[in-house]
Amino acid sequence: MIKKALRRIYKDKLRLLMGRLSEEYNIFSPKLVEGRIIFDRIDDVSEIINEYHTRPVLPVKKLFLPQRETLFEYEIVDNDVIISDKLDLVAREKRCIFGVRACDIASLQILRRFFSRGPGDPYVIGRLSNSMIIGIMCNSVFPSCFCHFTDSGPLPKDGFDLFLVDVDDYFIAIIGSERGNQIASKNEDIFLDANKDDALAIDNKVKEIVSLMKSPPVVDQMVLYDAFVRSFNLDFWEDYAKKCLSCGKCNFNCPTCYCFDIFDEVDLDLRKGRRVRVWDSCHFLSFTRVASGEIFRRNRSSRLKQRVYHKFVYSVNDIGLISCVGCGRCFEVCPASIDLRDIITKVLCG
Amino acid sequence: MGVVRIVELPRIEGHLDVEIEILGEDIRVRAMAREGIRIYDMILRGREYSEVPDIVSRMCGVCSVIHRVTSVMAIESALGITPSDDILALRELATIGGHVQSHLIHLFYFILPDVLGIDSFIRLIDKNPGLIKKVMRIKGLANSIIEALSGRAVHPITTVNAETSFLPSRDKVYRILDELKATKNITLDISKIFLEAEFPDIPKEENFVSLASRDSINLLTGKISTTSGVMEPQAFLERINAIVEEYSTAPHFLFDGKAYMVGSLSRLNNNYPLLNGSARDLAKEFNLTFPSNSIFMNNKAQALEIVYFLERAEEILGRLLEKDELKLQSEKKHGNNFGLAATEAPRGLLIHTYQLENGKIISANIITPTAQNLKNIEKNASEYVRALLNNNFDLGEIRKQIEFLVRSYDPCISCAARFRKSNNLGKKLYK
Amino acid sequence: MHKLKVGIYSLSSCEGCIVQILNLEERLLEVLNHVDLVECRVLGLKHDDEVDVAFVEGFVSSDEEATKIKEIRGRSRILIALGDCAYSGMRFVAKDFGTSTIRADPINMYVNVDYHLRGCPIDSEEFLSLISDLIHGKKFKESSKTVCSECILLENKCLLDKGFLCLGPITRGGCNAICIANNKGCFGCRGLGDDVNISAFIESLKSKGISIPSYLLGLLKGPGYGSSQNS
Amino acid sequence: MVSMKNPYIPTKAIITHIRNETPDTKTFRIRILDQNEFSFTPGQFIQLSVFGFGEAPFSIAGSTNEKELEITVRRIGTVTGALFRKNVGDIVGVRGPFGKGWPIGLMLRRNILIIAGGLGLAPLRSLVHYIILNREEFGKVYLLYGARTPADLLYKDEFNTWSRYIDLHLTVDKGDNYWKGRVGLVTILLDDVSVDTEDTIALQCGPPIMMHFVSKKLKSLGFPDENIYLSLERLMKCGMGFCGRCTVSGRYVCIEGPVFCYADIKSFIEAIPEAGVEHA
Ligand SMILES: Cc1cc2nc3c(=O)[nH]c(=O)nc-3n(C[C@H](O)[C@H](O)[C@H](O)COP(=O)(O)OP(=O)(O)OC[C@H]3O[C@@H](n4cnc5c(N)ncnc54)[C@H](O)[C@@H]3O)c2cc1C
Ligand code: SF4
Ligand code: SF4
Ligand code: SF4
Repeated sequence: MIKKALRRIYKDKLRLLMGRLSEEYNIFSPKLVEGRIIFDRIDDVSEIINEYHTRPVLPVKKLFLPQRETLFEYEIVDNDVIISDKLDLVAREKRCIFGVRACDIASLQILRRFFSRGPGDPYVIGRLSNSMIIGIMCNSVFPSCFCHFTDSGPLPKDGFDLFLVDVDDYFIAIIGSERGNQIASKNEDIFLDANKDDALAIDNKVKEIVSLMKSPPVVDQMVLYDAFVRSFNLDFWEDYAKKCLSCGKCNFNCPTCYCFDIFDEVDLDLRKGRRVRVWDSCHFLSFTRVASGEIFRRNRSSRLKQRVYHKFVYSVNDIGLISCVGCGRCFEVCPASIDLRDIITKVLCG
Repeated sequence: MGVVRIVELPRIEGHLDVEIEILGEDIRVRAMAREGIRIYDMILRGREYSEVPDIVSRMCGVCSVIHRVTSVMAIESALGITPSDDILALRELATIGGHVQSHLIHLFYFILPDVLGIDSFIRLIDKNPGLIKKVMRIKGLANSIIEALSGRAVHPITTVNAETSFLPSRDKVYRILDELKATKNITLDISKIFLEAEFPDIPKEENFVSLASRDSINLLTGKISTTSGVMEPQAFLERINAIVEEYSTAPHFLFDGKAYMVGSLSRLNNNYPLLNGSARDLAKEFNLTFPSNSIFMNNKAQALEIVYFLERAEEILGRLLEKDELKLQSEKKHGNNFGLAATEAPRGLLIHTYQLENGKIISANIITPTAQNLKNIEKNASEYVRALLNNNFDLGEIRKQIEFLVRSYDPCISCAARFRKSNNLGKKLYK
Repeated sequence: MHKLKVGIYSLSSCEGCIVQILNLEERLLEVLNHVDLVECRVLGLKHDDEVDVAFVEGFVSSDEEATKIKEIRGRSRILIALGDCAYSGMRFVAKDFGTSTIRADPINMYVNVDYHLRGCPIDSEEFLSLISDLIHGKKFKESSKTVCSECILLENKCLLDKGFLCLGPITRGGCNAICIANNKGCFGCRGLGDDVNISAFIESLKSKGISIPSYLLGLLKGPGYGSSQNS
Repeated sequence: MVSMKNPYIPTKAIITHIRNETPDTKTFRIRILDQNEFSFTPGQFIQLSVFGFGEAPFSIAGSTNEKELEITVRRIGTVTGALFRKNVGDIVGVRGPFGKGWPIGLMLRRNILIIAGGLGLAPLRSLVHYIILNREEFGKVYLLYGARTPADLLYKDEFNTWSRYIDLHLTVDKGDNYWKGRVGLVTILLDDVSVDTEDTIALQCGPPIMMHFVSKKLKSLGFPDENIYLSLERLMKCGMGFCGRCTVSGRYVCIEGPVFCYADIKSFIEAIPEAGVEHA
């Protein structure tokens, strides 16, 4: 049963809370834009949608590692270069991300762990530390959900400030951090005391959601790791490679795929320029092309395996966590419907 | 005196050679389309009807909007679909964007150098950057109208129809409206350059063909107005015939056996009473009278149309914005698999016809404005040469004047060219 | 700095790529600050001499045009094929164009082409980045993305999932999935992407119940049908 | 909060000297502004920015005891092309050093067999300089170096000095009228030297195909896996293990490499063709 502190928020008070928060924070939330639900900045709390049943097209990672981002700008004057760092902008912004689901919260933990290595990536880490996360529990599952298998949902373990569980006409708010705690105590009119049954209600809700989910039978993650290591050279990968279109959609849509490209853009005068980073995909041939023309993952199966092995093996070596959060987005968008759960089952069964 | 050949007439759409042959009293001008073969009528055969709009818009990069819209309307007619008024209004808007863009390219990039005696519009970058920027602003506006309605200025992506109900966002519409209002004076300014220009006066045009209009200058629907009366498009089709000249890759058309003219001038000649607003005021201010028999007036007609169309766009947008919801459902009856649409392209009357069978095209016929003008171009150019000779112009000067005259028709050879000289395709297509 | 001498030429085409360039409006003026446009029939510019960069739109449909493209190549340092006509003979737009009695040869059948700008029409942003690379002496690299992946970056809803044909998964990106953003399936005007998997694509269409146009099967036929030429 | 320094931002540096090595290769000497020294381990690399054109990784080819840094660059594309248009006094940007260099600790008091092909000599040149400076710390040292033609040999004017300290052997794929030395791939030079495979550390850097054959040959000569090291080249954008481009088997070449021990490479599940390790 949940150990964290709980409060109750009646649903009609949610907008009031967000309204108050918006005085201090820029609010981001799933929002309806031309028929699609996407994560975006909202100007007015009325844009927060009550519709919790569809999730945004791109995962929340785009708010931390944007599809395209200017790292710095420069100006070339005579024989000198004046660099202006864009990091200040990141550091200054206080953000509150509302409506993040458990899988996306788990993905942020993975990104945090990964981008803190070495010197750290100040853009991603900066945004992570400037952002308050208000999560929300799923009321239903998508056919592709399997966060239970990856142990990342439907209830997140950590990585949030507040997490709301939708129960009838109120939310049970789980306090996940000191910052969350402060919000609750500053807004006592909104955060009411929880009932003693509320912890049980969460438990039941989790059980209900899990029972709806089509996830492979849960195994110990080390077992999974070993199974993957053993399967690297098995033939079935070729079968998947035959189906894969190398379109790269799965990378862009995955909450934990972070690979990127960096290049310079410059105006025609060759005076003002900027260094830009954009998402890249390990499914593209160009991903490993070096100057001599060599391409190290020329076979489609080697590229497909790169993505899958990164999730279940390399990531464990690197940051001690598998980096799949069981959201199922990759196969939801896959034109070839290559179902990761299928691959996992194959790997586990030999 | 001999033969003068203008090879690849500069500053027109597509490749056209003009040959002037002077043998004593006998003067002949030949309009020789040289565009390679791009036989759209042929390649459409066997295609799904849904592929047609994407393919035919590629007939011409300047008037891709109207080709797309016309093909959609012809196919709708084959399928028994009648588009709603709102759909037609949206299509008219896109078409207007296309017309203004095309007229601006014609007037400023093609004709203005003739007026100023320079070789290219871009020489003005240093001399008159202000003018260039004004023209570009209005052209940008025209393009943004097309983009808002159909996604891209060249080879538009969608045509408002029942299947892809695509509506521009309100944001975009307001931005366009604002820009329409903000640029009114600029539009007037740049149009006046042509309205006040002195053009040669050769009253030789006679046969004007365009859509007949009722309350505004029709671009997409209606009967066809000719000097022999107003008639249904089908009846018009029966009275025109295509001639295949061995020197040209485009057919030449005759109506009742005679050359005729389509284009801005025909539209205004046939519908002058409907010209309203600032365009009408301008016509008065510059003492322009329609009908006019001089082809050079086609340039002034286009200048007036730019003003007229942009005001019309503002009016349509305003009207649509007032509605809570647009009606995008079309009426569908049983079609008889034959579809025809007659519209006004920037350069004049455009007719697409399609015969379908099981959803596939079994024959297509696309009659473009320029093809209809070619005989007229030849006829009037010959007479102009004679007049110039009588006034003792030398060949160099004659050549320049003929270029100017041909250009004033705003010919578009990309659309018109259809077959190769050496094979019999032309003969087969136009028996 | 020496300004690049640039010529724009057209063979059999709709001249839409040139219009797309003219449509850059003020940004075109900026480009013209940095290059010398010396030749362009549509703009009334004649040169008949050597140029640094020749942009050629249109395909070859006659011996005359074959001679013309060779003549242009002979006096240009860098030659760029503009649009699907020049790149493939318009095969990616009209699908079976050129395979029947109609001659529609891509220009690289006659001359060496240094770079291609794909699409019908060309994408103006891509044109600008090519120009910028030329001015700065960089090698132009075309997009290695697929249209499908560009589409998801825009967070569009997938048209295949709605049951419409869309060639995004096998088409080379660079257009920012403009068609899908306008609610219409990609029809592949930019040609095939790197290492595309057409047979798998056909299978996936089947499983979605989308009818398979015959030209897709045609795409499976020969090698060299639109594979990357920019390398 | 956000760390103070933004590791994506290069430090400004000035080109102080340019030397032509071969028709398409130059050595640039670079001084980092506002910085008095530059310390690195031989085998490490930097990310060099040419503003307006981008950034690319280059091995450090200069000596560890110098204040300025040297790189040897072949002109091949955007960044290298732009660098070749630069002159002495021009400003560039530097980040680094990055990666792990040659295993100097392990090499002490042992024999060293260095095998370099083409541009692969660059990261080994700084090692050669290091060895010469600390000559008494090492046992026998062989340098086997191959290039396409005599004109492609790098650092020719240093060979005489080097030969006084180490055993230098050269070969070219194709000789010319003046070439009197060996002709053939660099592997043939292995026949010219007799090394004690037990107590020799072999280091190699060169084109993938060269390393592939050299590894095979070293194995057949009886070199234990632990004594073979090679430097891998992968596409890398950030140099700090974030962009994900350079990974092999999930290992980041930019932080764990570029120098890897053959024994390690053998345990990777992904194939490393240039090391002659091809699974499956
Ligand atoms: C650790 C390390 C150390 C290195 N040390 C050195 C060194 O000491 N000296 C040295 O000279 N080099 C070194 N390199 C290689 C060097 O980094 C590359 O030569 C450099 O990145 C090339 O950059 P560029 O911008 O000039 O070339 P790019 O413009 O990136 O292109 C180079 C070539 O790659 C191919 N290419 C790239 N992208 C594409 C595409 N999309 N489509 C088709 N082809 C493409 C092309 O053939 C092109 O000619 C090192 C690399 C690494 C990883
Ligand atoms: S690999 Fe697939 S299921 Fe796992 S986190 Fe990424 S998108 Fe979700
Ligand atoms: S989305 Fe599917 S088809 Fe596309 S690259 Fe990923 S696995 Fe392959
Ligand atoms: S989406 Fe497809 S058809 Fe549309 S422009 Fe891009 S490549 Fe061409």
